Amino acid sequence: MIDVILNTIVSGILIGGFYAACAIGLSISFGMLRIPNIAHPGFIIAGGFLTYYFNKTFGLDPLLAGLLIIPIFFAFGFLLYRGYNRFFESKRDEREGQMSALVLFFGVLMIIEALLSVTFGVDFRTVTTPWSSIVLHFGSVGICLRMAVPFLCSVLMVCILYLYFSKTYLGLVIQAVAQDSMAATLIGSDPRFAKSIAFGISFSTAAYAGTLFVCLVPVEPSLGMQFLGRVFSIAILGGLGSPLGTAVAGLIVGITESLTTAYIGSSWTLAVSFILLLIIIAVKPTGLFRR
Amino acid sequence: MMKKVSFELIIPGIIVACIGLLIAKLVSGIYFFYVCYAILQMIALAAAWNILGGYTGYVNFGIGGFFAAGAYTSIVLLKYYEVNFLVAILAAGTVSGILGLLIGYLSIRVRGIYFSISTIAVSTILQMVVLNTPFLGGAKGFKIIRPPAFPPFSNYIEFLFLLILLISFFAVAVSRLIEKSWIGRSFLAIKDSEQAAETSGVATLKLKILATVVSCALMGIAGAPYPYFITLLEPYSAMGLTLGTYAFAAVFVGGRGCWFGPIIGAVLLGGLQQSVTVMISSEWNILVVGLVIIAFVLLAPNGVVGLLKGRKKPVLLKKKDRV
Amino acid sequence: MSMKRFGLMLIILVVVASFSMAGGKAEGQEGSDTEPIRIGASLALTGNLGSAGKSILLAWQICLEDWNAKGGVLGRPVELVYYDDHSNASEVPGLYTKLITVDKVDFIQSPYGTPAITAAMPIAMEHGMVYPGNAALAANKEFNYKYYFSFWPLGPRQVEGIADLFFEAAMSSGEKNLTVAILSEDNEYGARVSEGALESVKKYGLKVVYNDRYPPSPATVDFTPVVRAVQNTGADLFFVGSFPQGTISIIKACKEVGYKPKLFGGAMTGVAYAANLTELGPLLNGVCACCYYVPEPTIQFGNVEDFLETYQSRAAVEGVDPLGYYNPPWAYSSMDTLLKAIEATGSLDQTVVGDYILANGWDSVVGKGAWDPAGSGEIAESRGFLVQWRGIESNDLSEFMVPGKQVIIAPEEYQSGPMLWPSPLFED
Amino acid sequence: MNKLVVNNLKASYQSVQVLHDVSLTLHEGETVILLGTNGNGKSTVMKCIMGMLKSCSGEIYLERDGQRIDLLGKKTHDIVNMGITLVPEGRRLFPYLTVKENLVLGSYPHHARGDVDENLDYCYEIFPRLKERHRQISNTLSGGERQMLAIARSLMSKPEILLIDEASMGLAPVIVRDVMVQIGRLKDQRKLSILLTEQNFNQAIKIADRGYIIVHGSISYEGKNKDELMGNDLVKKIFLGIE
Repeated sequence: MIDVILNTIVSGILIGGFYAACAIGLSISFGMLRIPNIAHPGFIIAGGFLTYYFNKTFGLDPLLAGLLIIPIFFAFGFLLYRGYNRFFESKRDEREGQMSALVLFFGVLMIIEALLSVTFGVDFRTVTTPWSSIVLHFGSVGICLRMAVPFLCSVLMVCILYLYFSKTYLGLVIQAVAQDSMAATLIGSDPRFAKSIAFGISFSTAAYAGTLFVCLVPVEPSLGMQFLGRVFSIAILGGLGSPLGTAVAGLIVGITESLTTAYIGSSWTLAVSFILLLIIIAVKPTGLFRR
Repeated sequence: MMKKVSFELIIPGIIVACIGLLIAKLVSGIYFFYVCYAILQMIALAAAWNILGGYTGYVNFGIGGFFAAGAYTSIVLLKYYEVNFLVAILAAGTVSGILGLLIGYLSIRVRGIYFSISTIAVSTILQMVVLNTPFLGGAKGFKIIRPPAFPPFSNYIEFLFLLILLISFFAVAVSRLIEKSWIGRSFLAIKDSEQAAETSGVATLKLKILATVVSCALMGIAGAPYPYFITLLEPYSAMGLTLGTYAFAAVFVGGRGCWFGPIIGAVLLGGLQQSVTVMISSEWNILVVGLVIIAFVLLAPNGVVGLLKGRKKPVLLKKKDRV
Repeated sequence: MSMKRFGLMLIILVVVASFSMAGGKAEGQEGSDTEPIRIGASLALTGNLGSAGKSILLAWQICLEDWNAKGGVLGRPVELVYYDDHSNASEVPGLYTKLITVDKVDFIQSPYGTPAITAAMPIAMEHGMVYPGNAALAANKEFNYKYYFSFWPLGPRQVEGIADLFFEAAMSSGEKNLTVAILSEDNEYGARVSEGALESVKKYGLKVVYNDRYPPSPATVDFTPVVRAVQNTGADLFFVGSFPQGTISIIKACKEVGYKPKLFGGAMTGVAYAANLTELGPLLNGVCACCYYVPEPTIQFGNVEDFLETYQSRAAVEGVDPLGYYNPPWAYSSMDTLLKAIEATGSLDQTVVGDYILANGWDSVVGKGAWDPAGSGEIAESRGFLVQWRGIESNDLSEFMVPGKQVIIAPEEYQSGPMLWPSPLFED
Repeated sequence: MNKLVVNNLKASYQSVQVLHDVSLTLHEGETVILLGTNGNGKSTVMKCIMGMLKSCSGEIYLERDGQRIDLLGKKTHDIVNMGITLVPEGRRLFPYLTVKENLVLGSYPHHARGDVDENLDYCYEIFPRLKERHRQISNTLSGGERQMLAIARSLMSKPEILLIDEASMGLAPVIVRDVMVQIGRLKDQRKLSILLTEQNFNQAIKIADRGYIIVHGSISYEGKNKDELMGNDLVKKIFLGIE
């Protein structure tokens, strides 16, 4: 009995880490930059497909391939923010702009889906590695590397981001810009540059989350649209803009879902993250960890 | 007020119904009615969305949920209890309105993206409830056989067309009524600054809840004839994000906070979607719709209405920089 | 500013112009002797069903090319008019109305999947069109349309019948007091499969110890908790009704948690797609699932091998499923049977052609047969069989193109080898 | 001899002209006060110097070793990198960062990064309260502490010219005195040139070398030294309430 609970919780933790990796980029772009990038899940899927491509064509290990595509996504995010700022953000009132931006990124999400289906076809794609079927046993708890490796990568990602945002000049500046853009110019920083970097980072996390995604389960181009709600609710649960908060929120959702599957019935799992979200909103609207 | 309602709703309503009947008599191609149905449904949803989102600034993302709530209510009543269609429509509106009340109370606590995601949450939980309730068809859904056409219609779709025409007219008329009354002005105040509105005596809470209830009820009403249009009502296609997001995008393409914006937007976007689907039979059609949406958002910040008015975009300083 | 407004007006103009073009396109073509015969359909080319939709499209195209190479039907070339319905059933009624009333196609083919096929059914009925179906579950149940012909190998009992195969195989082991776990995806397919399984289980007097559904992808990413819950019940037979993504993930999860039921599988779809087979590779060893074609010697359906050869050479180029074991032969047969009926009757009249197909049954690359006499529009006898994978050594596609590795264990008439009991799961 | 010169500065918000004609000079090592009551354009002058307001015209330049460097049209962060910093009205701290993080961010300009630790020590020395609270989130500080932090943060960038906008606003009189004393000390210890806008004449005059009075967007009086300022009729009328 206790074995089942333990194993269930461990599975929840492992998948929760992956959820965090998916949501963390959104937490940065929406929480820090106030850009409601609903195309984020689309970029995750794109990252997954690129990883798949590198893996299939050059036989690269997916985790390595994921590292290779990060610069591509970073540059893309960097430039995309420049364009967004130039043609959109600087021309709108902040709140009005955010509403239109939702529609703008909805358009972007559609374009991603179309381009992915044109380039890669609409089949389910996944990457299998020599390590993905290995299972380690710790007493009665079995941990499969297919789940554990993405979890570790996510943890690493969260740690790196946490250190980056609290220990480096540019990371602090990004936080500063998020909190008071005008004051940030007065310390000699260029908010536009800082935001471009942050958006690039957000995209890089999307890319790597995609890599982890394609290692975990098969993906197809229209998955982005369907994954949207959960990613957003985790980002909000964690308190937008806080890497550690997002990680904890991901774990909470993962564990709760896992326990629901085991003890209530798997047909209700989809509702878990949303019910948690509604509870949190009723109790503490700013999420769990907003300082 | 009563007089105003009769002038704005009933008389034009009768006129619209007559025009609808006339069209049904004159136009012979059935395809026309299918396209019109899809576009009119989008108009109804967009107008309904506009009441909350356009006037008060609360973005409801769960359109699909409220729409499907209406559709399910109507099909359950029609199939199991064999009620009158009008009763089914009213019941659909009531059920979605009650759900709207729930969302309305949510809006007391949160706004912005928090509110938007909560609406997705409510809509997803609804989907889960439907999936887990055999009475509501569960995952299998309802298969529906359309009743035979009855005079004066030569085809059942003509009847559905007239129905959705009246529904969309009703949705637009209600939003116009609200816009032109003191309620509309209070909504604008809420949109601009909720605190300021509150302090200057606007009962923001009641009004917000009113807006949410009306908006959601109209979405439910728009969903009522849908089961007969689609003939298979199942939770995944009825409650998906796509339907709602198009309606939402239509408001932005047309112009927010203005009663005829959603009409223009839905006709443009719905028409584009329909025509692109039949003109480009490949993945590229999604690409085209995506690009057009982006083009509109970038080039026409206030929608087509903004362009037509040719008004200069007001120069708004960011709040922090206001002196 | 003025440039922008100009640009926008231009876009609006293009959009409006495109409406009128869409309405006016391809009108007024009445059949003369050299005009092509036009077959219309909408298909899921994008969205979550895109994979199946695209392989069906290719099969149809091959069929039309074959006919046109032979000089066409009734001496006229055949042409396909198709639209993409984005895997969204609500677009289907409009598209079929357009195909029939505006494009004035001579015949129609159904879209892919139950929701879409059901959505177009009233339109087909209204216009009295012959309506060959491509992969729907009991789509005709409420409608009882005379000219609906389902080209799908499952027969009158539909997916519910797969459970019979599975439990029959389990019973043939001779072992008593077996316990059963049923897990299915939370969609129409899953619901039907689990209903069928419950019926079957009752019939054979087995005991159900677990019965649940899981939300479809991508809602469920990790299947280990649910598989562990099943494992915890210690069920001997694990019957699964899943869609492709679930199939892959459940098999992997079983291997990971070390759950080895005596028989595992059943109605897992997606095991006919090359991408999934190569993904799973040796993990498939010992798994049992319902298939409609495998290269075993006991399978002697029409000239399906010839078709698959053509299909496989084309699929590689077009980027669709390179194996074609699942939909394509049936999609080809659906089109082929329709065209044969036109040719045989020499008529473009729906009732004439429909009655002919009804009377003469189906006859094409997947062999021949009759229709369910009860009028469900399904084929008279199920053509599904249960396959047990064994001896798969690598993730290479060639593993699945040779006999002996996908052994048919039920029903008896197709059996190509003895069932291994208990199933040697995941053994290389 | 280095100096900051503002000449014939005009500025407007949308269509409302706020500054009509402002000229002032800040020499090296001086503390100059810009006096004026609310709404006369003091903050606008500061914003123009820092390049935060696009719609201004006239001349703003820095004279350094005889070379003239135009500031007008430059971006704010470039101006900060030249060694000019502003302590903005309302402090504008980063509310969810700690005191230390706020300070460290002050040294973001490249020329200041090498001396972070040294500067940090200096700030803690002159504002010991900040050292006590260096791990605290800055929006939990009291008003006086926030003002100290704001000043300290701008010192972290090793500025040559320090602009302080409304240092005394919203502070209790005792604390205003403390803050002014600290500003006075800064000038001596760090050889700063300081331009200070103030409404509180009594406190500001203690540390000022000379000053300007701004009324309705133009300079209406220039006092060459403390005494001139003290004795001026306008000052008496506006700030001391003596008719």
